[in-house]
Amino acid sequence: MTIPAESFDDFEVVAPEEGSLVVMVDGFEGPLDLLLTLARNQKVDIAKISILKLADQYLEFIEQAKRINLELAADYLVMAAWLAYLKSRLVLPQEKAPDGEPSADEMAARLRWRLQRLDAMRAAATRLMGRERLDRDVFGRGDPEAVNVIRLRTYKDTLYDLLTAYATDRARKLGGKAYRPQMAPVLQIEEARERLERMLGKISDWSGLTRLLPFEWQGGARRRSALASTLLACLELARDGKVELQQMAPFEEIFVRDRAEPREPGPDAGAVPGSMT
Amino acid sequence: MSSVAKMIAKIEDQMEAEPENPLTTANPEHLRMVEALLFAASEPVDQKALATSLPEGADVPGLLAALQLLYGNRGVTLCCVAGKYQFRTASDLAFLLRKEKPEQKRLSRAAIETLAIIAYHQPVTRAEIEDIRGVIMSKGTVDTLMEVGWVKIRGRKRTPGRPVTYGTTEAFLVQFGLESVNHLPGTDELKAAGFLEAIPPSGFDVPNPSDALAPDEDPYTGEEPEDLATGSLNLDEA
Amino acid sequence: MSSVAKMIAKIEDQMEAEPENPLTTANPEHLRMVEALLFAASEPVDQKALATSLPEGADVPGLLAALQLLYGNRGVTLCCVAGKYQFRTASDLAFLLRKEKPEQKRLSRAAIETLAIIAYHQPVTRAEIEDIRGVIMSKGTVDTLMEVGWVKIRGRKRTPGRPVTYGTTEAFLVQFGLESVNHLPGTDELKAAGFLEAIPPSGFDVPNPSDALAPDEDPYTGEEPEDLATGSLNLDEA
Repeated sequence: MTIPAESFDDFEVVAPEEGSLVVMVDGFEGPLDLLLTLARNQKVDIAKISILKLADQYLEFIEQAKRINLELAADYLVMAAWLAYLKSRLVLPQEKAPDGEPSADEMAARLRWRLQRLDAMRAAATRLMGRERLDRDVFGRGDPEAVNVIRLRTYKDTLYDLLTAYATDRARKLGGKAYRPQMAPVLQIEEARERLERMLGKISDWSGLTRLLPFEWQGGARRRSALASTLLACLELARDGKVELQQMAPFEEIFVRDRAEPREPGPDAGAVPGSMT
Repeated sequence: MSSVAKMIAKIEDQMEAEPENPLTTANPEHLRMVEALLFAASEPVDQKALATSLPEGADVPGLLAALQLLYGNRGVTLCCVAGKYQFRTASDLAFLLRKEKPEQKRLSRAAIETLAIIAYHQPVTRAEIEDIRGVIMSKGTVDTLMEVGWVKIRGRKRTPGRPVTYGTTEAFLVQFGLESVNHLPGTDELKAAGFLEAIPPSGFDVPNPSDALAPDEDPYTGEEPEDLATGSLNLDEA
Repeated sequence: MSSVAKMIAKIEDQMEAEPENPLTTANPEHLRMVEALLFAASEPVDQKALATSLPEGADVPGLLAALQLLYGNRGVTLCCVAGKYQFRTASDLAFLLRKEKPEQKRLSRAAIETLAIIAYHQPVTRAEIEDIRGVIMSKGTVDTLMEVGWVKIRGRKRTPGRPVTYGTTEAFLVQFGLESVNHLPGTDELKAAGFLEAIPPSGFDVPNPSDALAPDEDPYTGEEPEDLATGSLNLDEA
């Protein structure tokens, strides 16, 4: 069996050779393409094609392919099975179609329609590729003239910038720096409290107050200021019910813990002499 | 009378016969400007860009119509592509110029068919293309078309899986000399025949190519979201 | 009669007046070909190259002469450069092929400081600016301000070396939204607006800038070489 391939100008169709089914299958773009080629072979309008005859031709093709142990892609076989089913239903006297299933004629019509549509789209593709194409059939200006770009520069500087520049420049030249009072080395209580609040939830169980001081406030007067402010901040937080404090004896380390933490006995279990909660 | 004289006489006749002829009403200085602007440009130019370059109040559509008449039967003609205007050599002179340009890369048959389907059916999903062609699209087909610059991803379809939809680009219109996608050849016939309608819901239908995955073929579960989306669409439609 | 009609009539007159006019004798098909070839060519083409592309026996010089006439007063003209031919935009339309690209910039810190000093202390010499800023001014700073158009040379100071004096321009007032230079805020206003500390350093006084010529200033006439004058300024005042 030979199946003549349609030759399109732009299509690279592998012409099927006699007896060489491998080449033939390779030349088709899937079962629908094969069916369309077979349909064209009937030399009638695809709208009026005999689906029964078409199914026979397709099944014969598949048979031949099987006989020479040609491996066919699964979708060719699925189509074959479907066509065999359609054929059986077309041959049998018209019965009522099973529930929700279209009649055999409807199925045949649908196949015909799909073949027509593929055919129409192929024709459209050929027409499209046959159009006059830029740089193949028609040409634009070969030596386009460059457009000269002129930069329109605008400045964002405002009077504010001008005055700032003037005031700071003049002030710097004349007086050096503006007056800024020297800050005493005091850690503000508000600052200490904010810091502690940030640490809530990160404080591990009972922690010594001295271990909670900021690193940069470690020496001399700075440390004393930090300690005092942090203690006051702790007291405020304890008052608000956010932390618990305890101290074993006067002047000993004060321990802090987050009240949200599960309660465990303090460093000295049971006795909480200095509890300030 | 020589044919050049005839050509000029013909234009004159037109102008006398129709006082409303664009050539009669066009401002000749503006005409020169539009001519210069379009001649100099390497790309098609739209009316808005022309209007900004021309003196205020210039009748751009009228000027373009006049130029189109003036270049009607010349070696260079004024074309409207992708809604923009460009001078191009007359198509009947292709034989003269073709040899000077290298032959363009040939597309595979599958790519050409896919391009046509995308052009006529856009926005279209991969599953819909496969339904029309009756075959699973090989991975590279759309990639090739996108690489050439003729096809782009337009969006996603509001169906389960939200598959991406494909459409053609402006470069496609420019390449094929089309004013817009509505000017594709034969659209009316295809529409009348119902071939451009959305794919009807398939009941017990001709086997869908996507349902028939070959044993040696991987389902579309690729890392690209578009593949995944198209894959799930088929499941939903099956 | 519209000017397009006139243009065409003029070509026709030429053709009637001179039977040997290239437009009368030119083969119109060949004319179209030359037109297309020259349009599509990526560089100027010589007569020999045209002759090989055209049908045998085509009168290349006659065709080129005809084309040159046809495009005589159009937006595009046929130029001959070094014996080669190419289409070029008519030279009087070159302005159309310019594109303006807006660009926003800010002055450098040194430039805005210098500008402020010039604005407040005008008329001011280079040496005076350097004295106020406490640094030697780089050569480009005033040049930049003059290029932008905010600073001008106002006159010359009646001191040894006759250094040029700088002042601000009309464009400066427009840019900074000032009615006149007297409207620049004074010390108290600067303070109130927060530009200055409550207690400015001692000696901080804001001069009262004026456009009017200072008593020791001569109007700038530019007859003396400006570079020399500015150059000698530092030596004289140092």
